[in-house]
Amino acid sequence: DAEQADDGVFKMAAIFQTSIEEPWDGAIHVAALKIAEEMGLTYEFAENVKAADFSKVVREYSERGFDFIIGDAFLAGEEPSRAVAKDYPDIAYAFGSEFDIQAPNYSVFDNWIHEPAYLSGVIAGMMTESNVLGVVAAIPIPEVNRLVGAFKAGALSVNSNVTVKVAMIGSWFDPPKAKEAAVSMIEAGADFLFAERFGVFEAAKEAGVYAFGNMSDQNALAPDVVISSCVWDMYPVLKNSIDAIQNGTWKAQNLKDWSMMAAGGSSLAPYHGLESKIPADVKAKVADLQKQIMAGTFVVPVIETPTVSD
Amino acid sequence: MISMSIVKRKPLPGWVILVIPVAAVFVTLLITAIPILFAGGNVFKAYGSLFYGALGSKFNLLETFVKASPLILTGLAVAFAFRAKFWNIGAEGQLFAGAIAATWVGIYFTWLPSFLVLPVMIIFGFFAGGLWATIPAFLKTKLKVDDVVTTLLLNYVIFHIMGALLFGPMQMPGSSWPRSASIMDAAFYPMLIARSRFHFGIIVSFVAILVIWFINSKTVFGYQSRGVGINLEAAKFGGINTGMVILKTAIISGGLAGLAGVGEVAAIHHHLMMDVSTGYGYTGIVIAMLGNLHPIGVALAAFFFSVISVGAQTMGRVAGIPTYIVGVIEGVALMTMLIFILLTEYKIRWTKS
Amino acid sequence: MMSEIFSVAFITGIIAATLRMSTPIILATLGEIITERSGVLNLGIEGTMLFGAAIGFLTTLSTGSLWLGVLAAALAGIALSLIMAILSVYLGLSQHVSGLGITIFASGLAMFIYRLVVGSPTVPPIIDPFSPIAIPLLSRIPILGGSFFTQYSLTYITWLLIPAVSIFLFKTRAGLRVRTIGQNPFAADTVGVNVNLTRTLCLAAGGAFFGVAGAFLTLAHQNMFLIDVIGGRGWIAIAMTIFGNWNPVMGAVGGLIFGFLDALQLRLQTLGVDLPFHIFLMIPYLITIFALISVSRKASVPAGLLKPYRREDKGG
Amino acid sequence: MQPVIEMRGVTKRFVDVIANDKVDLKLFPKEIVGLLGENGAGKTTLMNVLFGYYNLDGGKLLINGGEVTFGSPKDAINHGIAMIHQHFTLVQTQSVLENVMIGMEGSFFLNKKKAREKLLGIEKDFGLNLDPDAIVWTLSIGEQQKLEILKSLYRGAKTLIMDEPTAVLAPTETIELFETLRILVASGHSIIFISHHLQEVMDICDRVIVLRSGKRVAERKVSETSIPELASLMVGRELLERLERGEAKTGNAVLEARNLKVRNNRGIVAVDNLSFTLREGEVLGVAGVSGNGQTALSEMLFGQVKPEDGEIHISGKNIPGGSPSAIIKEGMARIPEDRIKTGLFMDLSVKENMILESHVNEPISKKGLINMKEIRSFAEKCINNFSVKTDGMDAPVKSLSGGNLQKVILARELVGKPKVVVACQPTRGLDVGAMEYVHQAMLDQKTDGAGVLLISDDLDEIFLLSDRIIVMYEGKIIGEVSTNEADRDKIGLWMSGVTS
Ligand SMILES: Nc1ncnc2c1ncn2[C@@H]1O[C@H](COP(=O)(O)OP(=O)(O)OP(=O)(O)O)[C@@H](O)[C@H]1O
Ligand SMILES: Nc1ncnc2c1ncn2[C@@H]1O[C@H](COP(=O)(O)OP(=O)(O)OP(=O)(O)O)[C@@H](O)[C@H]1O
Ligand SMILES: [Mg+2]
Ligand SMILES: [Mg+2]
Repeated sequence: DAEQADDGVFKMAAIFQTSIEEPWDGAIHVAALKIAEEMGLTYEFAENVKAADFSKVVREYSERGFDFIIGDAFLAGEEPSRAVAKDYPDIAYAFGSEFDIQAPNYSVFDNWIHEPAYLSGVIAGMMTESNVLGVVAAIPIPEVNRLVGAFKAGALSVNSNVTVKVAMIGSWFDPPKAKEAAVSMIEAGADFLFAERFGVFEAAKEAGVYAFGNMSDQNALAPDVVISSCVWDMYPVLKNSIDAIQNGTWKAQNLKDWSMMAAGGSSLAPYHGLESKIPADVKAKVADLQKQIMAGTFVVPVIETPTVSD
Repeated sequence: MISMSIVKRKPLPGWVILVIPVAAVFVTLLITAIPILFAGGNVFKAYGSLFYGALGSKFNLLETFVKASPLILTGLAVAFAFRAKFWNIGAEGQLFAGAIAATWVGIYFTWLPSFLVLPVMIIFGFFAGGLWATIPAFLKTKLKVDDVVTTLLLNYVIFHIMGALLFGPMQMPGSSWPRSASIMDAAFYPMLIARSRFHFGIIVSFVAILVIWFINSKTVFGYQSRGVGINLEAAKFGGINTGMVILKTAIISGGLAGLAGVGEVAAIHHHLMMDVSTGYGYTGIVIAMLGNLHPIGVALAAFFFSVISVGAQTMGRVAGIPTYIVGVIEGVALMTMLIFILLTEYKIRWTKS
Repeated sequence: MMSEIFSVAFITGIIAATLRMSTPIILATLGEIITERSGVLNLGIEGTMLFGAAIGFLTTLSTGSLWLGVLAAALAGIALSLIMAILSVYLGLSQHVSGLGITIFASGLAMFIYRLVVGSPTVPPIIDPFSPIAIPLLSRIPILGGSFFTQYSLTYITWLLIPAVSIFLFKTRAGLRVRTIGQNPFAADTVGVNVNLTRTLCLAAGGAFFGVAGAFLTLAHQNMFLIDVIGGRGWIAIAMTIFGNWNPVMGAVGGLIFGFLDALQLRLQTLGVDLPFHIFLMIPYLITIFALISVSRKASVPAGLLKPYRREDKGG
Repeated sequence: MQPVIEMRGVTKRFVDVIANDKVDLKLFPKEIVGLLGENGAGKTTLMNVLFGYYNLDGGKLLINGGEVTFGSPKDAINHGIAMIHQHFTLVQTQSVLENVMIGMEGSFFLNKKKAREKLLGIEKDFGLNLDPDAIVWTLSIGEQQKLEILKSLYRGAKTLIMDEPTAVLAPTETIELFETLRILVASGHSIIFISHHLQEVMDICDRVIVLRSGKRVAERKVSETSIPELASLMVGRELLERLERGEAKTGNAVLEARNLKVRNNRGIVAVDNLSFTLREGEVLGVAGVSGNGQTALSEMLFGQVKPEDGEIHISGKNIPGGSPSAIIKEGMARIPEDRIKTGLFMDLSVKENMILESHVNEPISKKGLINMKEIRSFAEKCINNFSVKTDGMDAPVKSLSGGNLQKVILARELVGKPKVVVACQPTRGLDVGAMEYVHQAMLDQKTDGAGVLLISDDLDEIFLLSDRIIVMYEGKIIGEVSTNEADRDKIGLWMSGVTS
C-alpha cells in the first residue's frame, strides 16, 4: 500500500465498541481529537465496532503501521486486542481494561472519577433536605460501582443520616428507563440525583431537584438542575503516552494515575449558574477536600463492589 | 387512473437469473451513493473500500466467511422453522442458550478427555438452543399461544437470564464485568488457516447446510415438516403427528441457532458476554427469507449479507462516512435483492382504467 | 418496605409512571393494530419508531417547534410505511422480510442523518421538551390527579386515540373495509374495495402512529436523541397487538400492564430488594408471556394476515 | 332485442393456458343462461372477466349495447353486475348486516339502522329471510348463499352471475334457490348460471352455452336439447352407458359405528348416539340435508375428531378415536369432503401428494429415509391405474383440474385395495365425466369386496350407488331402507325430519 507509506507523521488510532456519542468513548475521542490537532498527528478511529469484528479492526490498524492504538477493550476487546498486540511488539497499545497490563507494549487505563464523585456526594450530603439521595446507573461493573460507592461515602462523610437509593437500568443506553428510575427515586424522596447515565436530568428538571452529571461537564443539558459533573479528561493519559512513545520510553503500564485529579485527569465541573445556590460552607468544604486530594493527603476510598439501595 | 398489478411471467432463460443478483447489487450501490454523497464521501473510494474490505485480500475474504458462519446457522434455523410454519423469531435467544451451554462446558468440564470437549460442547450447545425453542413450540401446539410473540419475548428473557448468570455464578472470578472466564484451550474451535480466523465453526455451518438439505429432501421427517407447514389440516388427516413434528422442528431449528452461539464462543470470543451476538438471530430471519427457505439459498444469502456488512463497515472506517451507513446499505440491498428476485418470476403490469 | 409500597406518593408515582411509560407502547400498538387488521404485519415498527424519534427531534431542534417535530415524525413514519406498502402490498413480498428490511434501513438512516446534522459533540444537543400539563381541577384529586391528570399532551392524545381507533374500526364504513380486507381480501375486492390502496392507507396511518410514538420519547419523555432510545418498545407493541387480540382497547390494556410492570420493577430495585437486577428486568417479559397464555385460546388472528393479495394467483 | 350483456371474442390467457379463446356470449333481459363445460373449461374465468376481476386480453364487453372496460369489480358493480363465487366471499366473523354493507358508499360512520331497513325490505321483496345480526359462521351453507344473493341485490345488481351455486346445496335448498331465481327473473333480473348438474340446467335455464377447452363450442335453447346431447357437447365424445349397480354380495362387517356422539366446535351435539354396520361388498349411502351431522360423522370416521362417546370398529377391531394414523393402518380409504383443505398439499407435487398416507411404510421409506425410486414407481402406478391427467408426477398438484385432483385422492386411497372406503361428497364440483369416473370407482371397490360408505347430499348419487340407505337428521339416524324398496318421497320426508 503506497498510500500507507510512513511519512514520518505519528499515527494514532482509536477503536470504540460504541458510537462516539457514548460518553465514555466520547471522552477518549475528544481528547484524541484535541491532541491530534495540538501535536499535528494523524488520528483515525473506528466506532460501533461489534464484538465479533474487534479483532479484525485492531489487526487492520496494526497492519497499516499505526504507532499508537487505543480504545475500549472491556469485554469484547480484551482477548483480541491482547492477541494482536503480541504480534506487533513495536506498536504501542493502550486500552481501557479491567485487567492487568501485558508486557512489553500493552498498557491499560480506565476512567477514575471516583474523586469528583466523592466530592459530589459531599455536596449532596450537606445540601440535602430529605436526606435521601438517588443514583441511576447502567450496570454494576467496577467503574460504575466506584462512582456509586464514592458518592455514597462522600455523602455519609458529612451526613450520617442520608440514605442512598440505587437503580440499574440494565444497559448502557436506555434514557427512557433511566428517566423512570430517576422519577421513582424522586418519589422515594430523593432531592439529589447522581446521573451515571443519560436520561436522569429530564426527571430532575420536571421535579425541580438537583443532579450531578457524569463523564463530561453536562451542565448545558439542564442548566437549572445540573449542579456539577464528574469530568474525565483523557488528555493527560494520551499526552504522556505519546511523549513516552516518541522518547522511546514506552512500556506496558497501568495509566490510571494520569486519570486522577492530581494529574488533571478528572475534576469536578464548575457550578455554572447554580454557584449562588450552594451555601458557602459547602463550597469551602469541597474546595478544602479538593486541595487535600490533589496534595495526596486525602485518599478517596475505592469501592468496587456493587452498592445496594438503602 | 393507472393501476399496477403483478402477474406471473414465463420462465426466464438461465443467464438472466444469473445476472439478477449482480444487477441488484448495482442498483443498491446507485441508491446508497446518495447518502454517501450527502456525507461528503467520495463514492468511488467508498465502494472501492467496500469491496476491498469484504473480498479484496485473502484475509478479508476469510473474515467474510467468519461473518457468514453464524449467519448461515441462524438463517438455516429460521428457514427450517418457517418451512413448517413455526414462526421462530427467537433464533437470537436460542443462540444465547447455545452460547451459555457451550461456555459452561468450556469452563467447567475440565475433567473430560480433551478430544471429547468439542463434541460435548457442540451437543450441549445444540440441545440448549433446541430446548429453549421447545418452549414456544409447546405453547403453540398445546395452548395455541402465538409463536411470533413468544419466541420474540423469550429472547429478552434469556438475555436477562444470561445477564443474571454473568453477574452471578458464571462471572469470571476477579472480574466484575458481565463476562465469564475464558473457556479452556481444548474448547477452542481450531483455526484452519494460519494468521486468520477461518475456524472449525465455518465447517460446522457448511455441514449444517448439507444436513438440512438432506433432512429436507431425503427423510420422512423432512417431508412431514414441510407438509405441516403447507397444510396443517391435510398433514393431520394424513396421519402425521403434527404436534410432534412441530416439536422436533423446533429442536432442530433452535439447535442450529444454538450452534451459532457455540461458534461465537468457541471461535471468536472464547468467553461469554452480553454482546456475544450482534443480532445474528434477527438477521437470520432476513437471510432465511432471502434464501427462499432453501439451505443453498440460505448459504448464498448469508454470504451476500456478510459481504455487504463486512464491506460497509470497512467503508465507513476508511472513507470517513458514519458507520451507520452499514444499516442503510444492508436495508437497501435486502429490498433491492428481493424485488429483483420477484421480477424473475413476476412482471409488473400497468393498466389504465 | 410495605409501608413504602402503600404510601400515596408511591401509588401516585407508579400510576403516573405506568401511563408515561406505556404511552409510546400504546401508540405503537394502536398503529400496529390498524395495519394488522388490514392484513399486514409491519415488522418495520422498531426502525420506524427510531426514525420518527430522530426526525421529530431534529425538526424541533432546528425549528424550535415541538408540534412541528411531532408532525415531521408522523410524516417520516408515513414515508417509511409507503416503502413498506410498495414492497409488501403492491409487490407482494414477504411481510416478514419487508418489515425487517425497513427496520434495518430506517435504524441506520435515522442515526446516519442524526450524525450528519449534529456531528458528534460530547454533550448531545437538547431541545425544550413537552412538559406535563396538569388539567385544572382534575389534577387536584388525590392520587388520580397527580397521576392521570398530570401528563404530557401526547399522552392525553394517546388516550383519546384508543376510543378513536376503536370507533374507526368498528363503527365507520372505512373501518369495516379495513376489517374485511384483513379477514378476506377476496371478499372485499369483489364488492369493489381497493384492497391494496386500503392496505397502503392503513400502513400509512400505522406509520404515523409509530413515528409519533418514537417522537414521544425524544420530544416529551426525553429532550435528546440517543441511539438506543426505542429499546425494543416496537417489538413489545407487536406482542401487545396479539395480546390485545387485535382490539384497540385490549391492546392498550396490554400496553398499560407492560408499562406498569416496567415501572414496578424499577421501584422494587429502588426499594432495595436484593435480587440480581436482571431478574427485575425479566419480569415484564415473563408476565406478558403468562398473560398471553391466558388469553390465547380465544385469539382471532385476522385470516388475511401475512398473505399478499394478487388477483391472478391461484389458491389465493 | 338489445342484450343486457354482450361479450365479443373474449380472450383470457394465463401463463400456461388460454382459459378463454374468443368466446361470445349474450344475455338478454329476464333470461337465465346456463354455462356448461368440463372442469377447467374456462367458465369461472369467463365470468371473472365479465365481473371485472380479470383484465381481458382480447375482445370486447358491451353493456346494454355500449362498450365498457372494467378495471375492477367496482366497475362491474356500478354497471349492475354481481357475481356469486363458487367459494363464498363472506367474512365469517362478521354479521350478515356488516357483510352486506361492506364497500357501500355512504357517510363516514356506518349507518346500520338505515342499512338494516333497506336489507329487511329486500328480504321481504324476494322472500329471502335472514337475521341481519347473525354472525356468518353460524349460518348454514344455504343461508350463506342467500346472504350472497342479498349482497348482490343490496347493490342494485340487475345481472347475477352464479358460479356453481348448487354444488354445495341440499336438494331442498336447491329447490328454494330456484324459487328465488324465478322471482328475480320475474322482477327484471338476468342470470348466468353455472352447474355441472345437467338436470338443474334443464330445469331452470332458458338457453345454454357450452365451453370446451376455453372455446365456445355450442349454444342451445333448453327446449331444443337433451341431457345426453349437452353431456356429449361438453365432453366432446359420447358418454358411457348408465352405470350398473349390480347385486350386493355382503359378507363380514368391516366398519361398525357404535353409539357415536360428538359436539361441533360450537358446542352443539352434532352426532348423537349413532350406530350402523357396513359389510363387505355393499355400498351404504348416508343421505340427509347438509348440516345434519354428516361432516362431523365423517371427521370421526376419518380420525380427525375424537368421539365424545362410542366406538369405531374396523374389521372387528376397536380403533382409538381421534387418530388418523390408526385408521390408516387398519386400511380405511378416506375421501374427504373438502379435497383442497383436508386432502391435499396444494404446493407440493403430484407424487408428494400420492404418498401422504403411505410415506411411513416400507418400501416408500425405510428407517426414516425416503426412497425416491419407490415413490416414483408408486406414483406412476397411481397415475396410470387411475388415469390422472397431469404434466407428470413432478408437476405441482395445484396445476391439476378439480376432477384430476379428486383422482389423485382416489388413487392414493384406493390403490392399496382397502377393506373399507368412506367417501364424503366425492363428486362435489366435478364435471359429468369426472363424476362418472368416481362413481365407477366406488362400484369397482364394492365388486372387489370392500365395504363402501357414501356420505352425500346428492340424492341422485345416493340412489345410483347405494345398496342400502340411511338418512341422518339432527345427528341421528332417522331411518334405514334397502334401495330396492326405497321411495324417493319417503326419503325426502325423512330428510326433513318427518317419520311416521
Ligand atoms: N385453492 C386453490 N389453490 C390452488 N389451485 C386451485 C385452488 N382452487 C382451485 N384451484 C385450481 O384452479 C382450477 C379451477 O378451480 P375450481 O375451483 O374452479 O376447480 P373445481 O374443479 O371447480 O373445484 P371445486 O369446484 O371442487 O372447488 C383447477 O385447476 C384447480 O386445480
Ligand atoms: N388464476 C389462474 N392462474 C392460472 N391458471 C388459471 C387460473 N385460473 C384458472 N386457470 C386455468 O384456466 C383454465 C380454466 O379454469 P376455470 O377455473 O375457468 O375453469 P372452470 O370451467 O370454471 O372449471 P370448473 O368446472 O372446475 O369450475 C384451467 O385450465 C385453469 O387451471
Ligand atoms: Mg369454475
Ligand atoms: Mg368448479
